[in-house]
Amino acid sequence: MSSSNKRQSVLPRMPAGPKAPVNFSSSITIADSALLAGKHTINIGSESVVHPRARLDSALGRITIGRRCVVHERTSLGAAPASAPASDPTILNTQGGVTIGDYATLEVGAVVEAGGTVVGEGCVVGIGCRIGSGAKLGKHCTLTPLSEIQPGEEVPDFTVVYSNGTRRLDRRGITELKHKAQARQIEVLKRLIPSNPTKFQ
Amino acid sequence: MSRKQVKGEYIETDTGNKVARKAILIGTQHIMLGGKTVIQAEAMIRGDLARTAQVPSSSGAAPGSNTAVAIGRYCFLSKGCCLRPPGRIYKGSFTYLPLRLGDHVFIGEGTVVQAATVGSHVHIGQKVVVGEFAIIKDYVRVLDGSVIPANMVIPSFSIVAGQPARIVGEVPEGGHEAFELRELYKSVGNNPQPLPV
Amino acid sequence: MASSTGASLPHRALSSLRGTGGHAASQGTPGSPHTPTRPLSSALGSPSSSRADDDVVIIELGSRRMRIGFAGESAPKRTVSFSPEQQRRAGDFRAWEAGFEQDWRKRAAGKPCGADHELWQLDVRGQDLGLVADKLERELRDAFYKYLLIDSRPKKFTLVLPPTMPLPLLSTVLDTIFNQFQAPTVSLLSSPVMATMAAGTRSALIIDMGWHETTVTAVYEYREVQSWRTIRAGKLLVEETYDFLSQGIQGRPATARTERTENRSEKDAVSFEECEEVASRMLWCKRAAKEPDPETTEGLATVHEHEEIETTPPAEDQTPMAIPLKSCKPPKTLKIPFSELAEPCEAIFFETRLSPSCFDDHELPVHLLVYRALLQLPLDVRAICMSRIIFTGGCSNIIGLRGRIFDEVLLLAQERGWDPVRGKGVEQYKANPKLKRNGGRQAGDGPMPVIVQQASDGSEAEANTAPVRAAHLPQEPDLVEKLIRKESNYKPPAQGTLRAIDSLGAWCGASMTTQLKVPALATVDRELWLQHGVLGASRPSEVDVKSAQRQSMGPSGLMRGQASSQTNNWTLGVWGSV
Amino acid sequence: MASFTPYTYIQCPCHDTTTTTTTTSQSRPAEDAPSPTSPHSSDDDDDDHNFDPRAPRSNYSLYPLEYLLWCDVCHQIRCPRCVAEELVTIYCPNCLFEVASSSLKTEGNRCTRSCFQCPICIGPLAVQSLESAPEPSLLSADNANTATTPAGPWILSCSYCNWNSSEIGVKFDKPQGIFAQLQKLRHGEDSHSKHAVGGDTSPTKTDSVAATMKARFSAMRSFYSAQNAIANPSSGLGDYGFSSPGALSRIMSIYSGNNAGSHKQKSKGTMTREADSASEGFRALDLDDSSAVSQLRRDGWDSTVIGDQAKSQVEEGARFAEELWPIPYLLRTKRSKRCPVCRHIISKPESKVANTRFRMRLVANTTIPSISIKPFNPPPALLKPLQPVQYLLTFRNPLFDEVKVTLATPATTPGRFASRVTVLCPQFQMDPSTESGMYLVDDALKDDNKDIQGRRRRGTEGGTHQAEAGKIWERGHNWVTIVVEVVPASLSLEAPPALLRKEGEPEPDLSPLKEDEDVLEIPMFVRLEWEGDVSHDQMSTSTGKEKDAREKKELAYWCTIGIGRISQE
Repeated sequence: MSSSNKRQSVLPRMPAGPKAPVNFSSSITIADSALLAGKHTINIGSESVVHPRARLDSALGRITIGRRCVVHERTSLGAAPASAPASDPTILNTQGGVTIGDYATLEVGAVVEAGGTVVGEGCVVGIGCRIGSGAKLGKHCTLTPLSEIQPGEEVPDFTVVYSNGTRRLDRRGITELKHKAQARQIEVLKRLIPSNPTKFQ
Repeated sequence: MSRKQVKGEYIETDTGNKVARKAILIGTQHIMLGGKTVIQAEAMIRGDLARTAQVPSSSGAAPGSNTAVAIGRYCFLSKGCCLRPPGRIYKGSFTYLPLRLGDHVFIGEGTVVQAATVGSHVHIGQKVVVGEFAIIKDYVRVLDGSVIPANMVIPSFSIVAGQPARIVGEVPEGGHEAFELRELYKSVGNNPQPLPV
Repeated sequence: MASSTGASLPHRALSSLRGTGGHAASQGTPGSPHTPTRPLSSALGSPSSSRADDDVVIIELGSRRMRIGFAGESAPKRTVSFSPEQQRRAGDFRAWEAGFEQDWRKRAAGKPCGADHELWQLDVRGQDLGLVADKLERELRDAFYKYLLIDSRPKKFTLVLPPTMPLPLLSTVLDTIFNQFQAPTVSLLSSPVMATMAAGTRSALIIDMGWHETTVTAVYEYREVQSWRTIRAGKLLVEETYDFLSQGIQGRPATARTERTENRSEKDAVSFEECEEVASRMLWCKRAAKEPDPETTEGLATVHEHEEIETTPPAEDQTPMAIPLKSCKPPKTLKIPFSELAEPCEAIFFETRLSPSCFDDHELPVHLLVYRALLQLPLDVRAICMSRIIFTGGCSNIIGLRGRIFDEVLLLAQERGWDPVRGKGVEQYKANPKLKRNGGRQAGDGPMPVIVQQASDGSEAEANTAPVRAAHLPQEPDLVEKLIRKESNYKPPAQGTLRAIDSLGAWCGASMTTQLKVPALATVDRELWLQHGVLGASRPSEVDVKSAQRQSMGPSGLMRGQASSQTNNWTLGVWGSV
Repeated sequence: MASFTPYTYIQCPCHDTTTTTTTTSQSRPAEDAPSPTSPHSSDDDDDDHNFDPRAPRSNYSLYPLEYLLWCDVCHQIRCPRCVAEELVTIYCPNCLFEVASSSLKTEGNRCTRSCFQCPICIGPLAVQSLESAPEPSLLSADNANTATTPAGPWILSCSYCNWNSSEIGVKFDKPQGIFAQLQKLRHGEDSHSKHAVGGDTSPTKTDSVAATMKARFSAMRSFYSAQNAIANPSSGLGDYGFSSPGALSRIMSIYSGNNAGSHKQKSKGTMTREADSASEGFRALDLDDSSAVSQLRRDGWDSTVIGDQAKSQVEEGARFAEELWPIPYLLRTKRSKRCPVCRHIISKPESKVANTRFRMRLVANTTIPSISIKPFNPPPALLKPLQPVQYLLTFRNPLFDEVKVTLATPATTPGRFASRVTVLCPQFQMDPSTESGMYLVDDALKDDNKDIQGRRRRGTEGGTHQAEAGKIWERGHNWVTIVVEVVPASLSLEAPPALLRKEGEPEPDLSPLKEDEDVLEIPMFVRLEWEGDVSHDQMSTSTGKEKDAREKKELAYWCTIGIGRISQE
């Protein structure tokens, strides 16, 4: 054991400018070190969990997260589209924010670009995935880690994107079970992650 | 954090760990460092995701202590990598289980590790994703950009790559020494030694 | 499910003997109790190396594929398909780097299409045989250590080779096996014969739709009678697919390829790999324009049933099929009407647009080639072969292709009969009322006409033709026939009608043959090869005779010896003729 | 692409004719025996022997240093191609269970427990009950003993691409011994089965060749051997036309009917026939593909099998996705390696699967100096054509003896684009290593200090400190750094300047740039000479038994050094 556990993990620098307007359900769990920014509203539905270092940026439009979603660490919602000029993302014509359906899971380091991007109900966005601006994921899609969805692309329900973009249909038909599992996971996360909604309100 | 800036970017512990000040260790009471381990800036360890359900030690938990992430000696966690314990439904309730790293484990930049165990002398490249409950044995090289699916077992002396990862080669007899990280350990820190030519 | 478990009890018992469950069966081991081959082999095999005998390694060699496995097993353990990635230096894993797929153009640059995917070209001139040897060796090593799990103790080998194998290649292959893998002996078998064997027959017409060539080989009583070739095969098809796709990418409709072939300037619209992928996945083949009347055929009983079910016949189906292409830039998804996906096959294998007269000998459409082959066969050989047509080779897997070829041949047979002479003269001759009876016969029952000039070249088959030619005279009672029919074992051989049969494939044939200790066509001995390898390659007959004699000294050699000496004269005819 | 890491490949002498060694004359591998040439002869043919690393064949003989082994007795490099391998352990890479080599014959080359790969994405498959959620995280890695999960039916499911075996209608009634159950489903009552059974026990399958191949094979095999028995049992397959006495007598019996009666026995014996019923493995080809056609129409591209998927299948012939079966894991082996010449073991791993130690491990990098390449000053991403660049090659001596190194490179690199190469110091001595393989930490530190000084010196004098011909650039306690100057060729596709071209070179082909042709690779002939202990072995001919004798040793080989990419404008 080392001094490393004596020291406290440094808190990330808060983004400059005013706090983003937020609209939290009372039952959410949001880690202290999550990053919220932007001028549009950020809605988070009941019992959803936001891990530390998750970044929600509503600069380009409102961000809506449904019920019982899990947003893992280092995910970035509402990121400026890769195509947009870094200097001033707002001039990008693709206005609009990000909508995350109920029971969706955004794994570590997933990036969902702003611009009316939709992640459907029950989707699992794998580690390090990137969803292009304006893309629309149908219900219960699975993106395996490091997959990419092109901007504006429409992905039908139950699509599995795997092995560098190959696609197939998810024929398991176990959405109910997945929802149960999700709920159980959230119960645990509630206990593990010290939640601090007030900080953002 | 600014106040300590003068003392260099790393904190060097008495057991020889070199932990960057910009490293993000959450739930440090659940993190075990074996010593001589380097944790670079932006590297993240989710110690807070500790086991909640009590699991018989058969599943590899050290009795008593509730360690979430155990790291051996001479490990090297590069910038922006992330270690998090794997979680699953166990006996009807969800729980996280510990993540264990052996000695001389190199983890590349931006890599996310959710394995159950990673053996000794393992090199994991950049932008790799190690799925939940994967088991990586000793002397394994994971090439950049691989995605190791959940529950995959990788035997010793394998070279794996691909999405999903598969075994694409064997570590040759002469390649064992390349896994040693002592030199690399010396090459970082507040007064780094250059790597020998 | 339940039924299978219930029925599987004996199997369980068997597996319980073997510890873990039913692989005994799964790997088709010679040891499975029901086969009488065990005692047989032990009787014939040399007592000392009985296990080594079981471990004969069988290699079926093609220019694109190589099948490797053990004798007596029902399937090869490893099927290699040669690709550029296997030609990298050891420890070069660039194929797994990100973005490797994208820059395929650099890799393809400056090489003929798909050259990296071939082990050899049929044209040996200017080919680096050493490179062939290297490729072969690496693949064999890989297969042995990763798939067959055998170490480098010497093993016997059996090679299954296409009859068109050039001698320099053959010698290269043998050199590699003898030098790199210390094989004591290598037996040679020819793939058509083995395919026949694996169909359960002794004679057949093998239509091998391979990569470089489509070969039609008539096999009679396990020996090649004659072989015909055309270049209309996989390679052409893939190139055609390339044109087809690049058209689609440029948005132009798949026009007649005469115009298309001109603008094949840019070679890198789509990668070879993707062309082949499309060719193997999406291409299909239309039915023959006009259907043959079914009753004259056996194998085709079921041909017509699906017509009613389908709303529109596939040929007219315009519904666009999505084909996602990654290698073209930008990546795009082609929408190609289903019917057009039949075009490449149409163009390559049948070429119905052009009249038969305008083809060169090496580029005959397949159906014409088959018909012509049958036509040139001696009468009785034809009678036997025509009802034992076997399709092999990669291209034969294209949906509908086999049926189409068969139908086309059937059509030809029906409208022309088996009369090599065509044209006005024949018409008038048939029209001539005096010869009505004869003519009617010729036109009518296709299979069994009189063809005097044909019978002359029927070599060993000459003898049998006598009764057949007598077909026109009133039949007189034949003692022998009666006697034969008395045989318990006797079944009248199917002949005279066109019939396609299914073969397990040359590899399985060889696997069976070797396990049953059938003497190979030629058995080359290591020592001899190392002594006069090159000479052997140039004049194989010598080496093989020698090796045969050497063989005959060995255990169970008598049969081998006599057999291979017997077989030499015609066996090596196959490779010698090349 | 822009980032290029320099590399060194060594050509195993088993492929090169200029292998030279003084200890023993039999130091060449068994294959393509090269005539052992004396060092001198090789001396003078160093230069004119041009080895082209770009030649397609070189890819098969070039190895990174760590792939090479070393035979102490023969005193020679051994590459994966020129060693004899022997199986030590066979095990399943997934469940890590050891398999007895004896059972290979009966059980085949794949894991026969419950280890399968996904036919779609070849990820690992896990057994799980259909009732419980096939959530990937539900399963521990060793799925065989998830006894807690509810009872079956059970399926195999892929945690990566979400495929599961119910998609092809395959379910299991118990979670163990999946392999056996699957075999049953697939091949019916395997060897005992008649063709028909094989077909219809796999309900979801069309009666495809793949599904019934095994059954047909065994049926046909038994048919043949039955015919064989009927025919004169003495000669194996005498009547299948191979050995003609059988065939001959058959014909005789046909055309001389009367005495056939007397030869009843004979004729009966020789009367064999062809297979003609399904029970004999015979099958008429069903030429009607219209079902397949309509399926293709209906389901399109996504329903068809990807080439790689088809290749990874155990049996060939799958066309549509639902014809794909789970792939049992290929077994993996631990192998020991022998020198093919002297039969001495040069590498032998511990037999236990879990044990990663080696009983014997003679690797080449304990003898051959490692070469590391650094640019003299931090380089541009790409080398500028026709602009001289200097590189630092550092040789590190792993031996305990002082080693004399002699380098030789062709003046210009072979191939279409000839870059000029100059080794400023082609001959030097390397001090002995204090310890083989890994050297002590403090040693390393000493080195490092040296390095620092070296660098500092270089830093201060900057450009003024010139690399002079014949002078070593830098040396450490067991390493030496020398300078190599290269003038990259221009990659323009018009014929290169005459002076850069060697005589007798054919007219340059102007075909577009091939893969890696823009990489500047230097073929370099390395010869090492040192005084070493007499290799204590019985076979070494000349210097036999007497201990602690020193003998002059020499080793020479070609290697190729990848310096960097040449920019293409």
